[in-house]
Amino acid sequence: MQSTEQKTEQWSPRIVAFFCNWCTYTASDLAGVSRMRYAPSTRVIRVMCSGRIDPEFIMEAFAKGADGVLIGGCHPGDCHYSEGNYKCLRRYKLLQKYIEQMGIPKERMRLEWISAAEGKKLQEVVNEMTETLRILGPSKIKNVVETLAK
Amino acid sequence: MKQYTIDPVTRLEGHGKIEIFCNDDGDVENVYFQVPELRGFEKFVEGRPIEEVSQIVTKICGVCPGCHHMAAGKAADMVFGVEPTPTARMIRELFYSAHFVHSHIAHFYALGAPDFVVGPTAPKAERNVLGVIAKVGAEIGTEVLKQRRIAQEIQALLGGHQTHVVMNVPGGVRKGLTEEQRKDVLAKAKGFVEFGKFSMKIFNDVVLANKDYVDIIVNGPYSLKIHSMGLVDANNKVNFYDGKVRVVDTLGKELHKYAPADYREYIAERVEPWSYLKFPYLKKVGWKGFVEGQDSGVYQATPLSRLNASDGMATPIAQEEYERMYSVLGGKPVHATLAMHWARLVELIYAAERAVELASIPEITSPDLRAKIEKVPTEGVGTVEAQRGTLTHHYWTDERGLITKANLIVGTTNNNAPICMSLKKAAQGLIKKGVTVDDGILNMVEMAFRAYDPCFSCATHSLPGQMPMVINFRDMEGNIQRQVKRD
Amino acid sequence: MTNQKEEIRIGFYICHCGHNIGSIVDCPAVAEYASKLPHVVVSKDYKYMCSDPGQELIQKDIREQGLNRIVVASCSPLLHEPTFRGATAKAGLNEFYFQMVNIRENVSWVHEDKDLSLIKAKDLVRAAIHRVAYHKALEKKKVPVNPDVLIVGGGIAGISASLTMANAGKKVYLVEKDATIGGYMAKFDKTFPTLDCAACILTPKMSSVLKHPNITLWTWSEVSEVSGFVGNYKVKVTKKPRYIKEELCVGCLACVEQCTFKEGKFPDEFNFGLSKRKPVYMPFPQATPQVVVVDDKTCLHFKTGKCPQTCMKACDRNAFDFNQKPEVVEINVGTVILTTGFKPFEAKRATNYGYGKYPNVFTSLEVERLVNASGPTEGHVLLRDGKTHPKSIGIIHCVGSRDDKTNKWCSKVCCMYSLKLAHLLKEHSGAEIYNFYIDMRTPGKGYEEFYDKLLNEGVQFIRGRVSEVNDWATTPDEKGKLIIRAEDTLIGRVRRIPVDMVVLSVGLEPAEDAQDVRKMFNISCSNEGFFLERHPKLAPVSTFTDGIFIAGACQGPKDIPDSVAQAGAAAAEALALIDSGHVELEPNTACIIEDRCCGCQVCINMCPYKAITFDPDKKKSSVNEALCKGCGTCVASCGSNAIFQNLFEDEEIMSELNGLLIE
Amino acid sequence: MANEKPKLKLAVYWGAACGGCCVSVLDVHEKLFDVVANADLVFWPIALDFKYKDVEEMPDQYIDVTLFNGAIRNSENEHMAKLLRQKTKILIAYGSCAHMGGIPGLANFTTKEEIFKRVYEESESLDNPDKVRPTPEVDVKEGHLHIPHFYEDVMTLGQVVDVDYYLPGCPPQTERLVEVFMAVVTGAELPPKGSLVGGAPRVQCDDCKRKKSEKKGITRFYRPWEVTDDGETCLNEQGILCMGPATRGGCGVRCIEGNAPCRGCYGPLEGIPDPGAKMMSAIASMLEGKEEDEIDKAIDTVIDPAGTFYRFSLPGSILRRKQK
Repeated sequence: MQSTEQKTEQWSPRIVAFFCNWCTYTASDLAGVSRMRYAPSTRVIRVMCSGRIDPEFIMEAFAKGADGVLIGGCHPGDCHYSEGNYKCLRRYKLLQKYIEQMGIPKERMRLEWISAAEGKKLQEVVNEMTETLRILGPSKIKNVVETLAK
Repeated sequence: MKQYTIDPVTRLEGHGKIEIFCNDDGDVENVYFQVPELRGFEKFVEGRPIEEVSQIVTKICGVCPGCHHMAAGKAADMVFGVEPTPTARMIRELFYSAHFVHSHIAHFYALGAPDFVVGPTAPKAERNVLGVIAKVGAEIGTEVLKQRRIAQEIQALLGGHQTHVVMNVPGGVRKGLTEEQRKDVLAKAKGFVEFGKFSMKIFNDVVLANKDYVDIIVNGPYSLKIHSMGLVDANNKVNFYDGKVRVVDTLGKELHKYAPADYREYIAERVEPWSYLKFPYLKKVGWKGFVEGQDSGVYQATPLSRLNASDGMATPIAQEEYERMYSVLGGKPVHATLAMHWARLVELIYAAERAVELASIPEITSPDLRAKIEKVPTEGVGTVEAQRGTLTHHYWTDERGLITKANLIVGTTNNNAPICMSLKKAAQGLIKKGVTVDDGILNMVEMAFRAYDPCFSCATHSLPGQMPMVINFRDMEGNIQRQVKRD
Repeated sequence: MTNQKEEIRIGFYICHCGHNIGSIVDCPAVAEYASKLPHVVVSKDYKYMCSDPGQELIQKDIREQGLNRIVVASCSPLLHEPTFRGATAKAGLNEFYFQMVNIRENVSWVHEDKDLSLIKAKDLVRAAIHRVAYHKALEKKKVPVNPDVLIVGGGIAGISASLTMANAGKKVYLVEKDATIGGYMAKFDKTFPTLDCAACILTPKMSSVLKHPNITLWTWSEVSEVSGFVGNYKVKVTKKPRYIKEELCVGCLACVEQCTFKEGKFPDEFNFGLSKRKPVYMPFPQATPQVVVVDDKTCLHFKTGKCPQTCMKACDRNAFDFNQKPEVVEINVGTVILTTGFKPFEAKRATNYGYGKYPNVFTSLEVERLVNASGPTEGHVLLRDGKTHPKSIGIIHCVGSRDDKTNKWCSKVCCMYSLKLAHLLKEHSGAEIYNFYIDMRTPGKGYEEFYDKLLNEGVQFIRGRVSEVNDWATTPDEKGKLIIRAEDTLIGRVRRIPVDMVVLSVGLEPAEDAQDVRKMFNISCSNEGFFLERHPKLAPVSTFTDGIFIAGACQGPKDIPDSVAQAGAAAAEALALIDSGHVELEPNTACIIEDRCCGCQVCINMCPYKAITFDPDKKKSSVNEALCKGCGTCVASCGSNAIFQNLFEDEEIMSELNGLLIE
Repeated sequence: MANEKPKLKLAVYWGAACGGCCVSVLDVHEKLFDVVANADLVFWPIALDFKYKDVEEMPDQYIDVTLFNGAIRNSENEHMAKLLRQKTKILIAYGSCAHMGGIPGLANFTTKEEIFKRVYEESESLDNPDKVRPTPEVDVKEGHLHIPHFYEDVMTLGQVVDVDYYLPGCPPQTERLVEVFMAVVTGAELPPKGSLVGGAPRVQCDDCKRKKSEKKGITRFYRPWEVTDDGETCLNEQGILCMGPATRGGCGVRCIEGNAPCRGCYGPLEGIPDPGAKMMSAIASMLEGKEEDEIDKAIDTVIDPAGTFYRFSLPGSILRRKQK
């Protein structure tokens, strides 16, 4: 099991991760059970289905200081609720366009299909995204938002 | 040196500030009219789809949104190289005529009339629409509001929204007119003509019948010899919706006549560090400073300049009044700033008559509302006459029709320099050694810019109420020494 | 809006889970931190929260400290949420006033850096504490469980499960896609390690399935549609036309004899093509049910329409019906057991072993038939030519297993069945037997002993992966033989072994239709494609879809004893569910606030369960709670915020989010 | 009308606005006299000659109701917002700009520098070789001149002062104003501070007469010239992007009545923190297509999401502005 923990002195981004209960959340449990080490950057919020994820959750996450947002759902065709992940995908695609218009690098928001069995993929995705965010550096969105409101 | 500050300049649409500098003798050294406001539409429409822009720019001015909607709508047509269908064009111009009626009515009664009907130096308490009513009869006030309302209703019917119009799409309009609606509009338009004639009668009886007023108009400190700009049709008659831009010099000679799309060859804008509003001038003449005369680059774009720049009106009654005005004021061109009120009434009648003409055409109810669009969007210029001057919108788009650049020359902007000059002239004429600066004097200063009906005013003047103003007499350090307060 | 009338009193508990959490996350520090968070009245750390004393702790505090919200930071909610909800409820507090924080699977087991782990744990705890304040009291919905059960797949696992359920008095529907039940076991001669005859132990079970009053057996049938939810599944089964009226056929085989084809002409599936059959046939002598089937792909009547139909005439019971069409029957069941089995590795894919290229390369399953007394050769081991007796035979293990090029996993049964075949081949042919193996894996009762037995039977064992099989003779005595090249890792050199016959011990793969079945029953698959159990240790026969259980090789490679054991386990799980009489559904359903609904109907086709309907008179939409499964997709689609989802209301998620991010 | 009561002291002021809100006040038409009968207008620059000085001299809480329209774009806007807050009992954010930032708020897609560069340096009709720019403090030969500071960002009224009520719309539908005005005049019980008044409890679709069905199944959206509106089917169902499903009613579906899609000037319903997010979600929910490229194609036809879903509300949105 390769250890991809980064040392404390290295800045660790904060990724809000919305995981669907049936696939990606289970995958993160599997990663745990299999003791797969990955970067301690994610903060998981469990929803029943990626289709529940409201664009405003993602915006709020950025506004409140998340360096990245990761959405995890079941693979196409595998949704526990048959099609929730497609609905998530459609919203995500539109949101992505909006996010870019708002000058937020699209790398800060990521959607991945991770099945209950793909603990390994979860590990890779988190590490990859953490690296990307580290290159991008801390998000300034929170500061910008705060300067504009009492 | 004393510094008089009028802040904010009131009864104007948007924000304005007048600084009057007097030397120690009390003579006016200079007057600055400052516009402290900027919103940056030219920049933030970038990236917006061209078809949306005509609805975004209405928010440049909620008092003449129709003008911006039309200018942008026409620009959008040109961006696609498409002509609106005949029906669409008629509907647009019908709407636009109503827009003029509503604005000119309000301006004349609420702003113009108080100064004349009641009198420039009359007690301020009476110098408002209520005073006008007292003078000419109670039902008039109600009638004014009623006619304005009817004009608004027609705009709402045709425009889809009584204020921020949504009617235009590239190549046409969104909504047609039913036969019943046409009849209804026609009847209302006829009402406008009557009301226009009636208003002109008031002007004759109250203003022209009064030698002093005529004297103020002709000989007061209110004349400004500058060039005149206006949109004219093929016969050089005044047209609000479409045509060529014509500029005549201070002597009435044609200086330019150009297609609106070529505006950049004829108009240039300069920036002064003390105002957010730019100062357009005639490019070929060049900027000679805030000066009058044949050599000046300054021009005005107002009801008066439109009449000056034209060979007449396209409708019968308006034409009569046009001729009468010039005969009374000694021929074209007229440089008397206050004559703008008169010119405005001539235009009111024209707009009303034009509305009648258009509403009388049965074809206006045809369902043929939109021309087909084939061309790839590129670039377009749209120009109309706003109540307050020639209005130009210019857009560049990418191949998807998303705006990449925008340039706007807004009606009142044309008159930025003239307003400054008129104010200075009025102030110099009125505020002198030995003259106590009282309310009447100051009101007469304000009359100078009020005549322009700077898009700062329009409709909203019809409110009664006190109209005080505070002037600070400051020393060089800017400490207030004395304060004159109208209340 | 949290209910402001009552003061929020939160109890927070963090679990060391022995060293599992405690060794990475500084639990006392987190407890200390949490004690300062808003509304937190009690904050404690404890070695094992899930233990009885741990749960007692919570209940005691609820009673004595008047707690009305509980947060526990420990393992995954998928594991212990029910436990702690239970504890909460025991103390008289609504169980949904509980929120769980996963700091084991999501923190201590996946991170090493203690400082960063502590920060992360605090973030997660803070989020949960913010969230729980907004929790509302909810009631679980109870729905009755239909006692009938559907079992899919008539192999040994399906058969055992069916019998267990049926014997427990439940109505069982057993659906098998082939013409007979029995599965692969029916093809075997003997079974390891006891070497008792497969048929002798299987066929009685097959017939008792057929005879059992509680079992409805549908062979030559497939499940075509599944809807509903735990306790209340609606299933459509499509019975393929076999052109025989089942109830009339007695399996006398007169029709088979009278078929226009005088000889068998088409590869016989049961014997893997080692023999030929006619278009009308009985899969094998003990086929259950004893009903022939007409193969419309090969039958002249269907191909040309010009067939004397002698078969039909031969049938004195008029069992033939060439006009049979697929027939769909709909059944309602409360639970489902999937025993859909596996697919043998396709030997052709291991190209270096020459299967299909050299006739005398066989698969282990072909050999199972060869050595079978009722097989195509009546148990005589012959080469493809059908007459030559092999003098030497090489058995290659791990074909399509433990191999990066094909399948990585160990198929678990190959070592044992290879030993079994080695024994049987030697017994039947007296030939020299070579076993080529990577590792000999013989865990299981009597397995290692069986291996020893073989070692003493003079069977040769060569430890090493075979690189290739070819027929390039380099010496006269290699002529006409198959040469097996392999590294003998025990003596450390490459060897060439010429043999007459090569047996490929093929591994096990997920069944052809595993993905379709998975989708139909809405369960997951592991990476290799076998059905995924809910928990590898604690719920090995359950799936993530309540009421759907799995057993046998569809869950992973398994031998007969394991399959039977799992079948029993699955049956027990199903019985437990049925006998509890009802299931409790999570109350996380969606609800439409009528006053906010504008009737735009965007939400309606968000719902995969048609749970939302529009009332044209009221111009409002509403959710049918019974049909709603709580995905929350409709909630996100509503522009009016007129829909909320219990347990996942906007304010609950938003407060969790804010709690997560505020420092 | 309760004339025995002391007259209400009413003020109307604009920040970065277009005047449309003031016109909407005027659009009470003949009812104007009733309004005047019930209220003294103590400050209204567009109409009356009271100066800032007069406001400064008023005692605190002197004004009963102030209708503040327009966004906060420069130092003068902010100063006056704070001054009027201090002088006013009930401060109402009147109209989309004060409520959510409005059209001027679109400037948050860009920066002060970009705007100045465009307007005073790049503008095609400009003649400004020395790149002169307006500056807050200028000395002219006669003395000193001052204009307000132009801010980097546009803000809503609520982002600079406490707002008692929000009255949405661009401009607010005059009937709504009259309702609220009369409620105040007659001393009716007012909703809790911070609520939105003068809006409908439900979104546009509730008032919209167009036919709606449950099968949206939109494969793409159309530009006006790519489609002919049948005049009776839900615009979105015709692939004409309309903000109705996520926009509060109250305007009388005026734009939709004019066959123009709603652009959301009334903003979202209560409890929705972001005006555009819900619309994005709703719109995406109407799309069909499962293949990623199908979805990409469909999304590609939503050409300006940020500028459309936040047409009137960028400063009031969760993200406030484009990142610099």
